[in-house]
Amino acid sequence: MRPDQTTQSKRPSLAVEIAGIRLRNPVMPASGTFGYGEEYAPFLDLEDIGAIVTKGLSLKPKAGNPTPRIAETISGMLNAIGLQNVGIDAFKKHKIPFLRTLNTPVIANFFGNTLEEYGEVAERLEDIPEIVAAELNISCPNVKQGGIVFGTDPKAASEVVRLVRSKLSKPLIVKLTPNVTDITVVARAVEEAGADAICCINTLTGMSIDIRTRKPRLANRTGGLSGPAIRPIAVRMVHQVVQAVSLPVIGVGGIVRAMDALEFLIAGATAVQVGTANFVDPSAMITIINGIEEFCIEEGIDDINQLIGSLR
Amino acid sequence: MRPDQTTQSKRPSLAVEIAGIRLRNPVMPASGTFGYGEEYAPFLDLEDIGAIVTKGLSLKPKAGNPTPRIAETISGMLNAIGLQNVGIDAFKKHKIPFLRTLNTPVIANFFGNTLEEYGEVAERLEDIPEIVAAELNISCPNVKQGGIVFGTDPKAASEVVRLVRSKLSKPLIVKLTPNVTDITVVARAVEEAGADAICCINTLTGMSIDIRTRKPRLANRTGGLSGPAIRPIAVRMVHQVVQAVSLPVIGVGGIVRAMDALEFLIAGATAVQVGTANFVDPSAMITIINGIEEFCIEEGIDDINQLIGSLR
Amino acid sequence: MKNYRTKIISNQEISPGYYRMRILAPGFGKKARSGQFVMFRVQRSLPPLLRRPFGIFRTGFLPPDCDDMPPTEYVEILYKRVGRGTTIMAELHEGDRVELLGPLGNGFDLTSSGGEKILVGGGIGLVPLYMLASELVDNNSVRLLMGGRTRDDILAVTEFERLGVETYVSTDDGSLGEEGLVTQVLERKLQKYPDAEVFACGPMPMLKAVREKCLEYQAPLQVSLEEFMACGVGACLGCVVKGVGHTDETPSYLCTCTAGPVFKAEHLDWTGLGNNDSECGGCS
Amino acid sequence: MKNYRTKIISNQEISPGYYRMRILAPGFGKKARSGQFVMFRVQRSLPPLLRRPFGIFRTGFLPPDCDDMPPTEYVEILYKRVGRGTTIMAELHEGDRVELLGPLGNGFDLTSSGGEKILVGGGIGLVPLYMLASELVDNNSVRLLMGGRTRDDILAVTEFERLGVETYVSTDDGSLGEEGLVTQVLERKLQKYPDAEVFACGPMPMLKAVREKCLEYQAPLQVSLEEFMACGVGACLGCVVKGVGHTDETPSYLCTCTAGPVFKAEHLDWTGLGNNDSECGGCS
Ligand SMILES: Cc1cc2nc3c(=O)[nH]c(=O)nc-3n(C[C@H](O)[C@H](O)[C@H](O)COP(=O)(O)OP(=O)(O)OC[C@H]3O[C@@H](n4cnc5c(N)ncnc54)[C@H](O)[C@@H]3O)c2cc1C
Ligand SMILES: Cc1cc2nc3c(=O)[nH]c(=O)nc-3n(C[C@H](O)[C@H](O)[C@H](O)COP(=O)(O)OP(=O)(O)OC[C@H]3O[C@@H](n4cnc5c(N)ncnc54)[C@H](O)[C@@H]3O)c2cc1C
Ligand SMILES: Cc1cc2nc3c(=O)[nH]c(=O)nc-3n(C[C@H](O)[C@H](O)[C@H](O)COP(=O)(O)O)c2cc1C
Ligand SMILES: Cc1cc2nc3c(=O)[nH]c(=O)nc-3n(C[C@H](O)[C@H](O)[C@H](O)COP(=O)(O)O)c2cc1C
Ligand code: FES
Ligand code: FES
Repeated sequence: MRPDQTTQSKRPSLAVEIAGIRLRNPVMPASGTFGYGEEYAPFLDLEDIGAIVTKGLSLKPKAGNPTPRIAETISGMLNAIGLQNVGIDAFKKHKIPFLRTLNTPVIANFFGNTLEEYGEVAERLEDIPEIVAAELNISCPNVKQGGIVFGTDPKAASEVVRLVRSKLSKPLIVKLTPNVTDITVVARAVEEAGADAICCINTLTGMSIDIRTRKPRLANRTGGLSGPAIRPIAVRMVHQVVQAVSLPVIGVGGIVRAMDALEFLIAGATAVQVGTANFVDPSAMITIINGIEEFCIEEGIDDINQLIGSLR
Repeated sequence: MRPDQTTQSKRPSLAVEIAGIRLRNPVMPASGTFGYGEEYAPFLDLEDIGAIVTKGLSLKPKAGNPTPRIAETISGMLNAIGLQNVGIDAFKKHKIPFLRTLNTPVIANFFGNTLEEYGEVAERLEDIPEIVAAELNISCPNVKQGGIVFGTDPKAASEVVRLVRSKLSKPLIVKLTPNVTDITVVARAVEEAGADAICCINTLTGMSIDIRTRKPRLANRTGGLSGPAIRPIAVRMVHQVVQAVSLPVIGVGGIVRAMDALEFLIAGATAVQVGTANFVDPSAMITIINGIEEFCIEEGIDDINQLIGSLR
Repeated sequence: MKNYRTKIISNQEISPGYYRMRILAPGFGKKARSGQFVMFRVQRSLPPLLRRPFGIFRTGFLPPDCDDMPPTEYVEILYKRVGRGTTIMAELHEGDRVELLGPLGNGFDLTSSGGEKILVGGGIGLVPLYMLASELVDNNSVRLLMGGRTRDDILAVTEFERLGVETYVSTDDGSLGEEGLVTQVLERKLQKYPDAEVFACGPMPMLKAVREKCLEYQAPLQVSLEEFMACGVGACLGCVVKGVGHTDETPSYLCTCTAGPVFKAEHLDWTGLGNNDSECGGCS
Repeated sequence: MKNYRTKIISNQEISPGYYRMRILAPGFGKKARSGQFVMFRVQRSLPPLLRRPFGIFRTGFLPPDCDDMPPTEYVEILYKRVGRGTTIMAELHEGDRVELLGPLGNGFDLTSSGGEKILVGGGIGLVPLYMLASELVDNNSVRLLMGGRTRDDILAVTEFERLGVETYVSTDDGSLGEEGLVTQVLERKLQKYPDAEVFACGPMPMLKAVREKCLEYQAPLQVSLEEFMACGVGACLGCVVKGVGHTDETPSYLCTCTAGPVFKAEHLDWTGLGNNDSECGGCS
């Protein structure tokens, strides 16, 4: 456990608030990189991080894509897991009992294969008291609209957010895809549709080819690029979104060290998510939290909120 | 100079054709990373590479952005040079005399600040016989349309290509920006508007923040991300564009080694451009050409065209 | 299961392209079972970005440097230099700082009663078999059938022999032991010992051939698999294989890192295995 | 101007955080002039992605290993460990493979007639001044005014003295030489030698102060600048500074790598200089 914050009087306050949820610090895992929390329990104290964010949940269990599902790239990785998950009911039955024991807010990331499914999952999440907020992943193809991704079309994004909003009284975080011409258009659309916070970015679509076999390295051919390679793009988009909407923003994309997280906070993110870095170092989030605290001390900042959005 | 291809009978043919221009091999520099060619003459034989591509040219000399203009990122770099260039007239006067002495095709990259300017530069390029083809950079903001970038709007892209086409009989390569939701839409638009080839990708917009000064590392705040970090995104987009249009495609983005170039060729690019890697190693293109040749020998390929688009 | 931030004790090339690394790891041995693995990384080194999975060859103790000190506990891995990560590893020295996540995964199931145990290893696939053999030798008659392309791919055989394991070597080119495939030897052994239990680790074509033979002779088989891994702890879902009965409608995906890497052959959907013919080394 | 794919001859810490590296470079000395620089990279190492620029401290020859061999020509750089690249460099050893692009840029202009030459160095900024001094000493009276924060930042003074250069040291904390800024010393010297020509290299605030003094005393000044560089050869246009008379309407940008790094003070637009207060080390 991180040393108790109350014993030393001079320690800066790292607490932040996102859409009414108070987090002890602004660092949480990115969906899909931390399982359902329990997978990482042997490696860090789950009560030291700001929140837990689950793997993306759907109405029914989802099998995901054929393998290979992952490939390493330069300073990044491609994944095409295909949103494999146990489904919302099994999640409630098998994963909630463990999460319930923790004094850490749990955010459920979720998605649907159709508009209706998004709504149905939202309804079930509403009924799970241990879930303090929902993170809506709109990076899934909208089957009805010819497979375009909900999150790339401001109208479709708006529609799904409106529906989910109508089913959910809990704080609603909407997670945006970076694979768009202008992320601020989508951000504004989801703000108007009732989102309480925005999380960005999801992965950038990429491809890697094995030159000997002449086949894509992923069975799914393309996959999502994550890791340090994408950080400059993520920082730019977070900065843009912060300017464009008045909602709190959670920054994600390529954070590995405290200084990476600080870039996002200075750009205006109220909190950050750590994804791929969990694979590299299971206690990465703890190192990051400690590093943020040290930075605040060095810079004479006694409340992290003074740092947020302090970009000149 | 690379060993003469005619002395050994078994050497594979690396020659490719793009929009009627024959290149001795498919490797050329990316615009803006090779100056006007002469800067790199001390380090490699300019007659060994497939073509020379100039820094982006405009009607009048352009001063570019304030400094700092570059920042290193993880496996990449950000630049906001701001298209500083000598202008088309000075180019003709001071740079062409050197380029004329070379037996290597010269491709002029160009842009305009307005639609009209694009047209005027095209007219001047038409009149420079040493220029065998023009590469149209449509990543500049369209002032009339509220600063949106020509290349992110299929209509604007189509309009500028149509205008340039009407002024230019030489082969016209259109260079696309990756900062779009669906690059195939823009690719199809420029194909219809009369492009002879497509080059992709330009840089991805990114940002990096100095956490101590809390200022962006670039004076221009944001810049273009290039280098190995973006390669999976570039390969994906090249693959998409190859599927979407029937024009030859030049692949660019993060190529450092022969195997990187081969990924693009296998994905369907007829030729490749090497950008940031020139800074890292001024003879990078030669190493890449030799590596492509070796690969062909190892794989029993006697004509590089057999490899192009061979993705399974 | 823990992340050891630790140091290399030694790192040597033991055969062309094969290396043996000992890493300081107090308390590791008590937790580790045969068939488990570790996720390895050079500390503070990016790239490569992701950790690399390696089987546990053995754990042990070095005599203390001086009388009053406790002995030094280590974990030992054997690895083949194939791509970017293992090339960097091959250049490491005593004292270099590394990180080790482990022990991870499910080991071999040793609950069946004593008897004939046949261990089949292909190349670097022998790694998990050494600890297995040392756990089996007391109550079983253990045989190791070791295959490789050439003599260079045959590793650590004398160490198995020192445990009291009978070893049979075959190489594709006959440069050591019998010429031919390890499954030839396996077939003879299965004919001779109809009640034998088989444990195998090696390249997928070998595992498939071993499985065919075990089906034919109705011998129980456990295999240790390799899949691309990002996390090693069941969180990323990158390392799955299809379980028996997998269909597109009723999918069954098992994580190699938590449900495996050791599986009972009958729990796997063998048709889907080994279609991943990507050659790596491309991400550097 | 060439890309040397070569090896390190030696690499030592000479003061806390400062290193001296000698790199094998046959034929380099004949081409290099004082004030020029090299772009350095560890061979085949990405990251860091970009090369790092370093001034040429000197070139020289080591005695041959054996009588019949030619002497070994080297180029020597002095560098300060500040960020990612220089941290990696500090860990390199004899024999490690590196690449050196150079000699690059415009050196000092030595065409003015003999007389009093005052060299002003701040910290690691003394690097280009050593070769300059060695070129000047024969026909001029050369003085080095060397400033730094503490004594640790004062480098290579004895080497200048060995050339016959009179040296004056000042440190901010008085831990070596005079306490205070190097410009104090400069002012005294300019009063004493009204015809002196000044050459300066160091942090921008120091250069600005030096320029003020030189303006005041009408002493000609050449400065060596540092800007972020990607290519080092005039191709990327990343390293520009504003030339005198620069306005937004009639912009004048000069490449530090080709028009510089040494500029005559009167050719620069000093108002625009040094606004780049980014601290680096952030790209690792
Ligand atoms: C459970 C398990 C145990 C293993 N035990 C051993 C062992 O004891 N000794 C040994 O030499 N090797 C073992 N391997 C294989 C070893 O992990 C790979 O050889 C190694 O990761 C290659 O890394 P590289 O960077 O050199 O290769 P690269 O090809 O550059 O690696 C690129 C990516 O592919 C992955 N990868 C490449 N080959 C494999 C592979 N065969 N299996 C899984 N991922 C791979 C890498 O981890 C990396 O993410 C094991 C693999 C698994 C899954
Ligand atoms: C012409 C010239 C000559 C130089 N001569 C010397 C010398 O002789 N000795 C010496 O110690 N240093 C010298 N420098 C500065 C040296 O290049 C930087 O200290 C070094 O690049 C820092 O690299 P890093 O990776 O350790 O730092 P990081 O901060 O991690 O580097 C990040 C990026 O910023 C650039 N950068 C950081 N600091 C500087 C700087 N001061 N100037 C230019 N680019 C910088 C790096 O090159 C790199 O691209 C010179 C710079 C220039 C332009
Ligand atoms: C293996 C893997 C699985 C992921 N699964 C999900 C998911 O289920 N839902 C989601 O919204 N994002 C998912 N993501 C995206 C991450 O949450 C995050 O947005 C992205 O990886 C960028 O952050 P990073 O660079 O820190 O990894 C996944 C990413 C990875 C690498
Ligand atoms: C310093 C720099 C300047 C560039 N200038 C131009 C330009 O003038 N015109 C253009 O079309 N692209 C320009 N580009 C983009 C490159 O041509 C190329 O598309 C991009 O860098 C991706 O390739 P890379 O990853 O190999 O560098 C520039 C890139 C860099 C790094
Ligand atoms: S490696 Fe991540 S789930 Fe197995
Ligand atoms: S460093 Fe590229 S132009 Fe000067």
